[in-house]
Amino acid sequence: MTQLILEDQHGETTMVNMGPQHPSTHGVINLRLLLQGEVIAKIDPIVGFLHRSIEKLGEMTPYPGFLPYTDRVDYLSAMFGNQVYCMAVEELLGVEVPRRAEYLRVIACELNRIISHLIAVGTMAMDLGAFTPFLHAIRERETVNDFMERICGARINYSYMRIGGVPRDLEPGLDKDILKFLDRFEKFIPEFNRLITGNEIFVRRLIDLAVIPAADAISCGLSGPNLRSSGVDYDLRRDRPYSAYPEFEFRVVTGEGYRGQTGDCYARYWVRIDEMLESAKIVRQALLGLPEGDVKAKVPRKITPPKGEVYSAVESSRGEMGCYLVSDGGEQPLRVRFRTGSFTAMTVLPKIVPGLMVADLTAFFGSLDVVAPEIDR
Amino acid sequence: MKELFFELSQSWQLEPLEMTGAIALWLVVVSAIVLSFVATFAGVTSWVERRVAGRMMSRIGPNRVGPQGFLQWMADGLKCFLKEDVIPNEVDKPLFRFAPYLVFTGTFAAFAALPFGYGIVAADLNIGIFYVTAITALVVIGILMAGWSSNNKWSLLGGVRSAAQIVSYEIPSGLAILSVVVLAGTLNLQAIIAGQGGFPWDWYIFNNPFTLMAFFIFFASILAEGNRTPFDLPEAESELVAGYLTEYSGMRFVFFFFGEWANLWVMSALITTLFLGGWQIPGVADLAGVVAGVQGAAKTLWILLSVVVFFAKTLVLVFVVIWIRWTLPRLRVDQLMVMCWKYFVPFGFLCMMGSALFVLIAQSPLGETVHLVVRLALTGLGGLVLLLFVRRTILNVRELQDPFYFKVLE
Amino acid sequence: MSSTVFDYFTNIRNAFTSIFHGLAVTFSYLFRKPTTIQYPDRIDTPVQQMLPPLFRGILEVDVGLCIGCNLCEKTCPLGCLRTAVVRDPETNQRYITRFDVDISKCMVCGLCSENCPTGAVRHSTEFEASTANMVNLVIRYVKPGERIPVHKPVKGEESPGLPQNEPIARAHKEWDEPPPVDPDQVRGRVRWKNDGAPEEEQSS
Amino acid sequence: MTLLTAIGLSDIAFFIFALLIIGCGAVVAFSRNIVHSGFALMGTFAGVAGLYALAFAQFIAAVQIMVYVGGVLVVILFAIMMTREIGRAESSNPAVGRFPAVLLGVVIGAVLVFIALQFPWTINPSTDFDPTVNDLGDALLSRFLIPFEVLSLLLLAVLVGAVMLVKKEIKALPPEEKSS
Repeated sequence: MTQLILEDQHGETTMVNMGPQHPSTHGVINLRLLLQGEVIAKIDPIVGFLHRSIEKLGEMTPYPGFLPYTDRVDYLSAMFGNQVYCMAVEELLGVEVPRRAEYLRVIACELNRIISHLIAVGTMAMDLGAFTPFLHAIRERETVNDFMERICGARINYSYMRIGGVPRDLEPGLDKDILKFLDRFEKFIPEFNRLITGNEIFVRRLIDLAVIPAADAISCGLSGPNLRSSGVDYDLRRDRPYSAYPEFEFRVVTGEGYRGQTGDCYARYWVRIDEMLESAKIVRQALLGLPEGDVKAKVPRKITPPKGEVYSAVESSRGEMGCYLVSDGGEQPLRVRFRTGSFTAMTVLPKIVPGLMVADLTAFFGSLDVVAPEIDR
Repeated sequence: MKELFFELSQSWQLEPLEMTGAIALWLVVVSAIVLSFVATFAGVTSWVERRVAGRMMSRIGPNRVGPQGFLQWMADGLKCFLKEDVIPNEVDKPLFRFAPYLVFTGTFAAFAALPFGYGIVAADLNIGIFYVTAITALVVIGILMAGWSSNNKWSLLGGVRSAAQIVSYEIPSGLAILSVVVLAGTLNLQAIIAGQGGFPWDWYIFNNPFTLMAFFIFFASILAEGNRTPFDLPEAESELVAGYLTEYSGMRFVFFFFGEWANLWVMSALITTLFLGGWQIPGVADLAGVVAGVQGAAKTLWILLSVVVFFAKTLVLVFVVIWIRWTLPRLRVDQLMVMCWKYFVPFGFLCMMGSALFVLIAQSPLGETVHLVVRLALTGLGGLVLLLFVRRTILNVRELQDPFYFKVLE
Repeated sequence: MSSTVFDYFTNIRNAFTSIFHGLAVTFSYLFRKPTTIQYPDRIDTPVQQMLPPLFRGILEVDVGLCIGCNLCEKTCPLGCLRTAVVRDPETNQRYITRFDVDISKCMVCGLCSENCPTGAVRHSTEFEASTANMVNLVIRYVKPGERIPVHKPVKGEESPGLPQNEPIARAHKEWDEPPPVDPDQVRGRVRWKNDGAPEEEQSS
Repeated sequence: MTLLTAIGLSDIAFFIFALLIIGCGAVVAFSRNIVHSGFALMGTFAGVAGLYALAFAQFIAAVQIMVYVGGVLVVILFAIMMTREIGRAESSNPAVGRFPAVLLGVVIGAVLVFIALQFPWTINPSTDFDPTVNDLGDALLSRFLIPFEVLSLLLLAVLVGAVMLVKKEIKALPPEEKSS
């Protein structure tokens, strides 16, 4: 980002490349570290190894055809990419999405949030050397993936939403299965906590580590769980309501220094654990209060929105995911731009990391829950 | 065994030169026996570890090669032996080549003094336990050598971490050993076992509160010395890629892993010997007397029984070590040192002093009864914890409404 | 000072209790059924049949239902479908002369199958398509030289094509019998123009 | 145990160990690579331990391995590896010069030969194989108690000093590098 070559001024430091192939960089990121012993004196995150020019592709693809690409922005929470893009186009077109479709979107999104956070907490445990919690999380995730498969036909790259709603209704009987899973899931989290969250070694590794003060978090543009764990009570679902979220009751989880301080790695971890339970609550409310009606608004086959620009944002599992869309009245957007939480999370690294140890860096990096493709897009 | 050999050789009436040859041959044979045992154990344990880990993670583990995947370790070993031995260009070649053997030697040499049963030991050294702790120091040098010679920064970090860790943790483990040695009054491993009894309250772990403490200290420190989780920082895969193992492949990698799994046996056998009564058969107060009293097949049977008891205890401990590995996260380097110097070392001293105190108490007139009460109480405490544990386990299964499933093999 | 001494012993207690709980959790998993599905050979029913009907697998085309509208080709963001229709000038009957699906490009988004008016293009539950040669991933539903008359749906009658919500049988496994390999095609990517398909009246 | 001494096996072992000591010592002295020298030191220490074992001083042999190989050598290697110019390890062990080396060698050799000739060598037929641990323990805690305790105090001082040194180094982290 800043300077690519770290200077070894005193001959006391070692330059180490962490990545692009490293087990705990969660994808293809290169972190150049300047080490003094095991203490990091300087960090230089180098991104761009996973650039797939999705934004450029958007300018070359018709509006409906770009939808599958939005899955790939953040492959762990593809639903939010879908949603933010659909919301942007719908706003351009001025289409009203049916209420049932909004509910279905919320259900899918919140299930996706559970999936994504399960991976986040699991990989974080794995970064700290505990392998089993990861697979326990994966086990629950597979169950949710099965539901996703039944909702939209795919397990990872959902391509579920369409401009104007969702393509199809819930399969009969699926809502009961999901409710049954939620009952189990709410018991699984305490077990998971007993296994890893409450583990003294785990707690000691994380508390008071890499504290991001609220001011820093805001100035670095952090969003989502990373921001909330610093004590900033900000959630797009509540503060900039979209979709059907105003109709549900849920708590915005903020880091409160349950152990250690607000804004440390443990707070970030804990916010995710709590948010999963909140998501489960939302899914439950949505399933029980599912309104009747259409699932897709009438949209012309050939979508040519009027000239204009629009920015839509959703609360993705990695923070605010925004989509900025400029239309010139043609079949293809003039400009597509995604704002993602992982990219801004990377900016906090040079500020916080110097002074930490290598082992802390993996924990900190895990707690930021960065997904490499989302950084580069 | 050795006595048997000398009796035999004397009955053959060999010439001095032939005798030298015979002794050399004997050494080779013993080494071969121990080596084949170590190799088999390391292999089978690698399979067991993967199966156990699999079940703990709600998956199955290797089950395709041979019956239940039992031959997986052979397949893996064969694969590694047939693989190209990659030596990167810029490594320090002589050291890089030599390091795995050093690590393996360090662990393997420890087997010379380890007991396997009553009278079954390759070399019954009178400084047994001290020899074992000393000879495993070679492992440090090997790891340091591997870390340095790999010419890789991650490897070097791993090697340095490992050296610092092993050297530090030798102190608490030594103190914990001393608290047992104070009770036993000997360094000889067979004699330490002979000082215990068959039942749990006769074991040194429940001998007094201090040895109970020493047991935990010893367990943790020996895990740290063997680089097992939660102390596996030298090869922490999420931080240091693979630590000092990063550049190794093929046969040399296998040697490191041989060492690691052999070390698993060494640590379990040591704990069994020092704290869990070794080969003492419950209900047999004086095994030495019993064995001396019988002849022929009965003698062999008794010795075999002691071997079975020893193996059972050791294998349970091996399971525990594996189980801990797949449960706990890893400590950080500074926490590791804090744990050693601020927790283990002071408590280790306390254990040593306390044990010495208890020896004095037990010698006093009323001491015998007090000691018995303490032993029984501690054993009861251990049993209680075990019961609580079983209850917690059952509750864990019930809470998620998973059906109980007792099939071991899948 | 007293608090630090208190902390010191609290740490020890916490360590013991949390490790106890952690060990209990992992131990309890020894008495639960593993969730592994031993794909592909040690399962009772093939995975293809366990998948939900909505599953988006490899594209399957029932050329008999195709009305030659070319919508699928237009909606596909990647251009992995290629169709060609010729019109017989005498009988005015339109024929499908080409319907190729390039599985290697497809990202199974489901846009084509959704837009297909008759359900001729749909997703099967088939997903095993690994092959040694990328050429094999081009599935040709109309053999070169073959001409299939387009489907003419009767007004008011429900299309016999399968709607999305019903289970579909396994797709044609064309890749089991690889087409004769053209040495020119093996090296690089599949070239659409050189594969011998008739190029007259290409309707795209 | 009589067998071991009666037959030449211990002689063979002695020569093996002696060769190990001398060979490794030569590597320590002549190697151009200081890390190689450090690791070769291990062979020397191990060989000495072997000689102790041959002399039936098992405890001392084990102590030799534990303290020198497991402790001192590790510290030496640490010191070597933390040296600044260690990047050029191939030529990191420069000789001071031929002449001083020869001079020093001759002087030390002369002294050693002189001592060897002067010392009244006797062969002790120590066929009995008493454990040395008890005697050592008794001696350390009775006759040599004061030197023993003084030594331990010294070691404690060394320990504290080392901790202080390390502490200083961490504080010396250059502040301009801490702030990115």
